[in-house]
Amino acid sequence: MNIDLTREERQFRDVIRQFFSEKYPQDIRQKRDAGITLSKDDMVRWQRILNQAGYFAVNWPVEYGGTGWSPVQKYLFDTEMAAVNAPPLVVFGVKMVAPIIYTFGSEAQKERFLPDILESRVWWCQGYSEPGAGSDLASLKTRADLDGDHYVVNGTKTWTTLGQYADWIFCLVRTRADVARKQEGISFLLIDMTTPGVSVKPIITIEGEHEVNEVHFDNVRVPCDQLVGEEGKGWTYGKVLLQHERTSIAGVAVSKYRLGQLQKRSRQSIDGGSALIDDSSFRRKIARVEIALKALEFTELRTLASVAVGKAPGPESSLLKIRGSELQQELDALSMEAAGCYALPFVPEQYDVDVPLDQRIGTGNDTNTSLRYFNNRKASIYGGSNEIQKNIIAKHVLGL
Amino acid sequence: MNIDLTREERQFRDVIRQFFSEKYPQDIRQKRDAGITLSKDDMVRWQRILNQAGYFAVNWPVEYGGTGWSPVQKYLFDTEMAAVNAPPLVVFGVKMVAPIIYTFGSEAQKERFLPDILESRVWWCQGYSEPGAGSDLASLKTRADLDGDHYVVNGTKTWTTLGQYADWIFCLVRTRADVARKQEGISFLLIDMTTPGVSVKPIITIEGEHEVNEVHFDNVRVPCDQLVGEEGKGWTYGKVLLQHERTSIAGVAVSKYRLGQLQKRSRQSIDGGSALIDDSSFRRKIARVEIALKALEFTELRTLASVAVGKAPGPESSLLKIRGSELQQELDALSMEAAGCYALPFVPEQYDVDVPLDQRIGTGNDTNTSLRYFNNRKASIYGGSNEIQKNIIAKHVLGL
Amino acid sequence: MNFSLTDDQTMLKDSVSRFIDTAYDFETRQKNAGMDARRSESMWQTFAELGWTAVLFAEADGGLDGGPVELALLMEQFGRGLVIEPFLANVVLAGGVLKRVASEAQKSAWLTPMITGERQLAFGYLEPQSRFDIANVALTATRDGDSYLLNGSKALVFNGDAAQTIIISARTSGAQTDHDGISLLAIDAETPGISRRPYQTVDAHRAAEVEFVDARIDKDQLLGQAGGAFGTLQQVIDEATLAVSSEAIGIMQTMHAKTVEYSKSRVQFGVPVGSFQALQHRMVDMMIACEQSRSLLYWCLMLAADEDLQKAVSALKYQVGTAGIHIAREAVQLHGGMGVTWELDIAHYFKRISAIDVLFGNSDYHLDRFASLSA
Amino acid sequence: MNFSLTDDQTMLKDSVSRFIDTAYDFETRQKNAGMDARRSESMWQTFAELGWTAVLFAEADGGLDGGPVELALLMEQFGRGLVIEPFLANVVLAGGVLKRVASEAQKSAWLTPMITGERQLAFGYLEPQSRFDIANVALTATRDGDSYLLNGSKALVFNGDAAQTIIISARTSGAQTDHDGISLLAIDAETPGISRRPYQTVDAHRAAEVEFVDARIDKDQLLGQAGGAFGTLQQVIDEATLAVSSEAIGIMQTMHAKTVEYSKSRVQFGVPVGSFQALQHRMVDMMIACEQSRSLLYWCLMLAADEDLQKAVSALKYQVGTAGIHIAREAVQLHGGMGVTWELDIAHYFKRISAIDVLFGNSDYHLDRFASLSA
Repeated sequence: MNIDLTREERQFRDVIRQFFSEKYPQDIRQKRDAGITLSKDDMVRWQRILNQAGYFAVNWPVEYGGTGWSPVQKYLFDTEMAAVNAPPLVVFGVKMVAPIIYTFGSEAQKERFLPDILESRVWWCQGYSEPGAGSDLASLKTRADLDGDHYVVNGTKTWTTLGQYADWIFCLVRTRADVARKQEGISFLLIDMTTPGVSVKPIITIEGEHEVNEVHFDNVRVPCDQLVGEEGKGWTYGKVLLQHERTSIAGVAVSKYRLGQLQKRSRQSIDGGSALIDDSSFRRKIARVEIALKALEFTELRTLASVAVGKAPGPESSLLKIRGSELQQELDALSMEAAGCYALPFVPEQYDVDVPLDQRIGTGNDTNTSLRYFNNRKASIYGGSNEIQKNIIAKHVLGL
Repeated sequence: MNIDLTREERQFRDVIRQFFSEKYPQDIRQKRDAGITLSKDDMVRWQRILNQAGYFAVNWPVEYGGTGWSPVQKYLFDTEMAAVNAPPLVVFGVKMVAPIIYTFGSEAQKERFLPDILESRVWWCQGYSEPGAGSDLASLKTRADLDGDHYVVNGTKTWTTLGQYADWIFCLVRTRADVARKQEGISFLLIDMTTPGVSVKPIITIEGEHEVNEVHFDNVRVPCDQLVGEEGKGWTYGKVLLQHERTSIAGVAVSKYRLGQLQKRSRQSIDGGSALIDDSSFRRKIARVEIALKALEFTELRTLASVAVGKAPGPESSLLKIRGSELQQELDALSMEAAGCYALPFVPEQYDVDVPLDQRIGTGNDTNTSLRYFNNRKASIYGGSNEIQKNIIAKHVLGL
Repeated sequence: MNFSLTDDQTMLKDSVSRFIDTAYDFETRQKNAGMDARRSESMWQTFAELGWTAVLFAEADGGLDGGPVELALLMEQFGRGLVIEPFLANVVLAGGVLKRVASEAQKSAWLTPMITGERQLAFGYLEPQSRFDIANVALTATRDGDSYLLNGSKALVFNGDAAQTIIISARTSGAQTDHDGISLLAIDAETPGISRRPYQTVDAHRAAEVEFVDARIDKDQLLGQAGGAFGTLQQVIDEATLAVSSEAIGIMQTMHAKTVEYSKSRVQFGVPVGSFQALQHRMVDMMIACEQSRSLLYWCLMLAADEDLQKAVSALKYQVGTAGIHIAREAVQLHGGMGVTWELDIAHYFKRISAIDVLFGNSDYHLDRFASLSA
Repeated sequence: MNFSLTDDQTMLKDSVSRFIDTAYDFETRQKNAGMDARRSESMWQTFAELGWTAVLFAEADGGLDGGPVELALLMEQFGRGLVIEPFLANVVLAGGVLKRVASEAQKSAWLTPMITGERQLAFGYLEPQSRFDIANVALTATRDGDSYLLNGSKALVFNGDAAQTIIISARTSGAQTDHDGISLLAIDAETPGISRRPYQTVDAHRAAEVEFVDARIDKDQLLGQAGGAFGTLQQVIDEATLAVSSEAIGIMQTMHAKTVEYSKSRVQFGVPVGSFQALQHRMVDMMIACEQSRSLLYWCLMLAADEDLQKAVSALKYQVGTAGIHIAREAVQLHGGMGVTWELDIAHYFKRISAIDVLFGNSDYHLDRFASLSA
C-alpha cells in the first residue's frame, strides 16, 4: 500500500498548480470568492482558457482533442481546481453529451458537434427527466415519431439546468411504445433549441433563482441524422453515461475547500471575544465532517485505484453519490449555523452585481449562505435520488 | 388546559407514597438498588404485600378484586412505584391473562383462575411467539386438535419469559388450518405446565442470563374447558389484550428514575477531579434524553387524557412503544458510557448473591450496566418490533 | 389533569383556522409577499378587526386577557398558513415589552394604536455581534440632560422598515455583556440620527438593519427602570420563543400531512411512492417528531407561570429546531424535484422553519440553556 | 498511489483467513471461551507456530519485520473469527512496549519467550480512576536503593490473570495527571505484594484488577528512561487503537454480511424479510458505515510514520466506535429475537464491538482528540 505520487504525478500537479495561479482570471476569482453568480460569458471565457491550455476535455480520449489523463491525473486536476475555488465546468456538453457522441455517434456527428463543444461555442443542456418521470426515469413519455427523414417530437422535459443559455439539448425520447420493457423503445436525440416548436419556461427554485427550466416540444421536426447510435438503444447509452464519469461525483475536492473556508470562518471572533470554534458543540460538528470527508476521500481514492487497474466503477459510485451529497448538505447546514441570524436576510441583488463586502447586509458572505443551503437540497434528489441509489446498492451489491 | 391534580388525586398520591415508604421491604429494596436479580420468592412476596393493600390488580374491575382505578390513578401509582425503584409486577398473570379471562372467559374460568392470580399463588407465562412466527405472529403453527373433550396440542412456543417459574401458560394455538385468513382458526388456550408432554428448555440471552425459554408441546392433552371464549376467536382476544394496557408501555416512570440515577452518577467526581457531567458532550446527551423523556411523558399524559374522556387508546400506543423502547435503550447506552472501562467486566456472580458494593469489581453498579444494556436490546424487538409498530402507524394512522 | 380547551379558546382556534382556510390560501400569501414593505395593509387591518392583535393584552389595556394557550393557538394556525403579517414584531415582541413595563401614558401612545392596527411597532433586541446572546448590547444610550443620545446598531429588526415606533434594548451602564445596565427605549423611527436599511428575509418576512448616530430622544421614552431591563427582555424573548415554536408545530404538521398526501398521489414505478416501506417508515418518524414537539408545547403551556418555564421553553425550542429541520428536509426530499421549486408551498414552509430555528437561539443554544438550568 | 498488498501481505492475509475458516469456527471459539484463565494453550501455541506472535517485531528480535498493514490484516481476521486469544495483550501492548524501549537483556527475558509462546505478558496502563486518560497514573514506584517499591492499582489488565510478567505504567515523579514522571516497569506476577483479581469480560476476554502493596522490584526492571515514558505509552496505545479498529472492521463486515444473508433466508409474511425496502435501506446504511471505516483505516495505514498519525487514529477510532455500534445494533435488530440469544454468534460480535468502543478511549474521547489536533 502506498499513497505517494510518482515523480511524474508530482510534476503534473505542479504544472497544474502553476496554471491555476497564473491563468485563473482575477475578476472571476473575486466573483467566486464573494459568492456572486457567474454570467454565461464568465463561464465561457474560463472554459476557453482551460481549452487553450489543453485542460478542458479532461475525460476525452486524445484523438478527439481530450487530455487522455489517467484517473489519478483527473483527481489531481479536480483537487487543484477546487483548492483555488475555480468554477467547475458546465458538464452537459463536455462531460455528458460528448462521451455519448464520440462513443456511439457517427463520424459526421463527431465532426459536427465535438469541436464546438471543445471550444465552448455551443452550450448544451440535458433533456432526461419529465414531470411524470423522476426517479422512474424509464417511464418517460416524450414521443419522437418518424415522419420521412424527420422525427416529430412532442412532450415536456424538466429540471433542465441552465437551459436558458443552451443552444442544443440532448434528449431521451420514446420512439416506440409497443415494447415489453419500458426501457426499450427509448432513443437518444440531439435537438437544436432554435427549431420551431421548442420553448423554454423557467422554473424558479426554492431559493429564488432561475437555474432550471421546463423545455416543451410541440411538433418539433428533428432530422434523423441527429439520432445518436441505434434507434431504441437510448436507455443503454444513457446508462453508460451514468457510469462514465463518476470519479468526481462525490465532490470531495469542493467540499474540502468549503470545509477549509468554514474552519477559517469559525476561528474568527465575532465581537473581539470568543470564536465559533470555541463552542464545543460546533467544534465537534466540524470535526465530524472533517472525519467523514476524509473517509469519503479515501473511498474515492479506493475507487480510483480500482479504475486505474482496469476495473470499471460499478454500483459503488452510488455510495459516492449518497455520501457526497450528504456531506455537501452537512456543510451547507454548518455554514447556516455559523451565519446565525445573518443567514436570514434575502438580498439576491447584492450577489448579482458586485457589491463590496463592507456594504453588504450581514458579515462577509453570510447572507449568501442560505441561498446555497436551500438550493442544494436538490443534491440528494437529482442525478438519481439517494433513495434510488440505495435501491441500486441493495439490488446490485447486496443481492436483495 | 390544566395539569393540576384534583384534591382527591393528590390525596391518593400521598396515600400511595406513604404505602411505599412503609411497606416496601428493605431487603428487596437493597437488592434492587444493588442491581441484584430478584428471586421468584422475592417477587411473589412483594406482589402479596401489594395485594394485601389492595394495590395489586390495578387494572381489574372492582368486581373481580381489582382497584377500579382511573387512568390518572394508575399513572400516579406507576410513578410512585418507579420513584422508589420498586420491582414492576410480573405482568403475565395479572395484566395479561386475567383481563382475557374476566372479559371473555366463562364464570367457571373466572372462579377457577382469578383468585390464584390475585394472590400470586399461580405463576403464568405467555405462549404467543414461535420459532417461525415472530413479527408475523399470525403465521403460528402450534396445533390444537380436538379429540373428544380434549385438545391435543403439538408445537413450540418461544421467548417465554420466566417460563421456568410458571405453573400455567396461556397460548395462541391453531384449531383450524383450512381458513381464508391465517388470523382465523386461532384459539386461546390455558395449559397447566405440569400436563404430560410439556417441556421447558432455557434460552440463554445475549448477556448470559436465563430469562426466556422455549416451551415444547408433545401431544399435550388439554381439557376443552380450558379454551377461553369461542374457538377461532383467539386472535381477536389477543389483539384486545395488546390494546388493553398500554398506558404504561412507554415505561416513562422507570426511565425517569433511571435518568435521575444517571444524573446523580454523572455528578460524582471520578478521582476527586472533574465529574462526567462536566464533559459538555455527555451533559448534552443527558439533556437530550431529559427533553425526550419529558416529551414522551406528555405524550403519555395526552393519551391518558383521551382515555379518561372515554376514547380507547388506538395506534398511538405504537408511538409510545417505539419512543419508550428507544429511550430505555438510550439510557442503557448512556449508563454504559458513564461506566467507561468498568462496563467491561462480566461478573454475574456478584449480582446473584449479595456482594457488598466495596468488594465488587469496578465502582458501584457499573459492572452490572452492560448486562442491562445487552439484555435490553430486546426492548425494540419484543411486543411487536419497532418496525412492526411503524407499519401499524403507517397503515392505520397515515393511511398508507 | 385536563388538556381540553375552554369554549373561548376553541372558538378562537376555529376562527383563525377558518380564516386561514378561506382567506389566506397560498396564492394570496405569495401575492402579498411580493408587495412592498408594508405588505397588505388591509390584511393587517383584518387581523386587528378580528381581535388577534388584542388577544394577549389585559382588558384594561384594550386587550382580551388571553395567555400562552391563546398565543399558541394563534401561532400554530399562522404557521399552517405561512402568515407573513408582522404579528410577532408588533404583538409578541414590541407589545410584549409594552404590556410589561410601559406606563399608562406610554401604553396609550404606542400599545393602544398598535392593537387597533393604526401603528406599526418593532423591537430591536439583536446587534450585529450578539449572535444569540440578548445581553450582548453594545448600543449606548447616554443620558444628556432630559434626553438620551443613542449610538450603535440593531440587527434583524423585524418589521423595522414599516414600524413607526421602534423599541430597542440599549446599554445605559455596565460592560457589553452584563445583565445589569440594559434599558428599554421606545423611539420614533423618524428621529434624526436613525437610518434604516430594509430587506426581505428568506421566509418573506421583512426586517431592517438600524443605525443610530447621535440620535436624541426624550427621557420619557425610557420604558421601565433604567438599567434593569434584562429580566423583562428575557421574559419577552421567552414568550416569543414559545410563539415561534407553536408556529413551527403548525408548519411541521402541515408539511407532514402534505407529504403523506403527495406520497399517495405521486406514482412512480407503477405504484404510489407512499407504498414504499422505506418512505412509510420515514413518514412515521416525521409524525413522531411532530407529536413529541406538540407534547413539549403542552408542557410549556402547563407551566406558564412556573419558574421551570425557562427550562421548558428551551426544551421546546430545542425540539422544534431539530424536529422541524428533520421534518422539513424529509418533506422536501419526499416531494422530489417539486419540493425544491418556488412554485410549491413546501419550499416556503421549509424556509420559514429554517428561519425559526435561528430565531431567539438555535437548537444548540437552547440545549445548553436547558442543560445549565437542569444542573 | 496504490492500495494493493505485497505478495507477503497477501499470503499472511490468506493464511489467517483460512485458519479462521477451518480451525476457528464459532463452536470452537465458544468452547475455548468457557475454559479457565489460560484458555486453550494449544491454540496459543498454534498462533506462535504460525508466526503471528512474531509478525510485528524486528528480525533482530526474532520477528518478521511486519508493520501496521500486517497488524491490520491479522486483526481484521481476528475480528471476523471473534478470536479470544490474548494477542492484543501479549503482542500489541506488552510486546509494543518491549520492542520500543527494552534493552537487549530485557528483550531476551520477556520478548523472545513471548514470541515463541512460552511466556504470557500483560500491560497495565489503566487505573480505577483514569477513565480514558493514560497519563492519569497514581500508582507510585518509589526508588529505594536498588529497588522500586510499588503501591497502587491497575485496572482492566488484559491477560492479567495468565501473565507471568506484567508491564505497568507507574509514577516516579510529578502530579497524578502529568505527562512527565511516568515510567514503565516489567514485573514478575508472583512478586510478593501483588494480588490479582481475575475476571472475564463481556466479550469473553480475560482481565484482572491488580493491586500493589509495597511490592519490591529490582531497578533493572525499569524499561527505558525513568519518568520519560509518556511518548512511548502514547505510541503503544495508538498502535493498539489501530489494532482494535481493524478488528472492529472485521466484525462490522461480518455482522453486515450475516445480516444480509439472514434477511434473505428469514421468511415472514410469506416473503424473505430482506425484501422489505425499509430493511434494505438500513442494510445499505450499514454497508456505507462499514466502507467509510475501512477508508479511514487506509488513511491510517498510509500515514504510518507521519506526524498526522495520531489525528488519523483518532478519526478511525471515532468512526469505528460510532459505525460499529450502529451496525451492531442494526444487525441484532434485523435478526429479531434470535439476535439477542447467546446461541447465535451475532450476540457475541455485538459484545466485542461494544467493548472495542470503550477500549483506548470511546468515540467522544477520540472526536475531541481529533478536534484538538485539528485546531
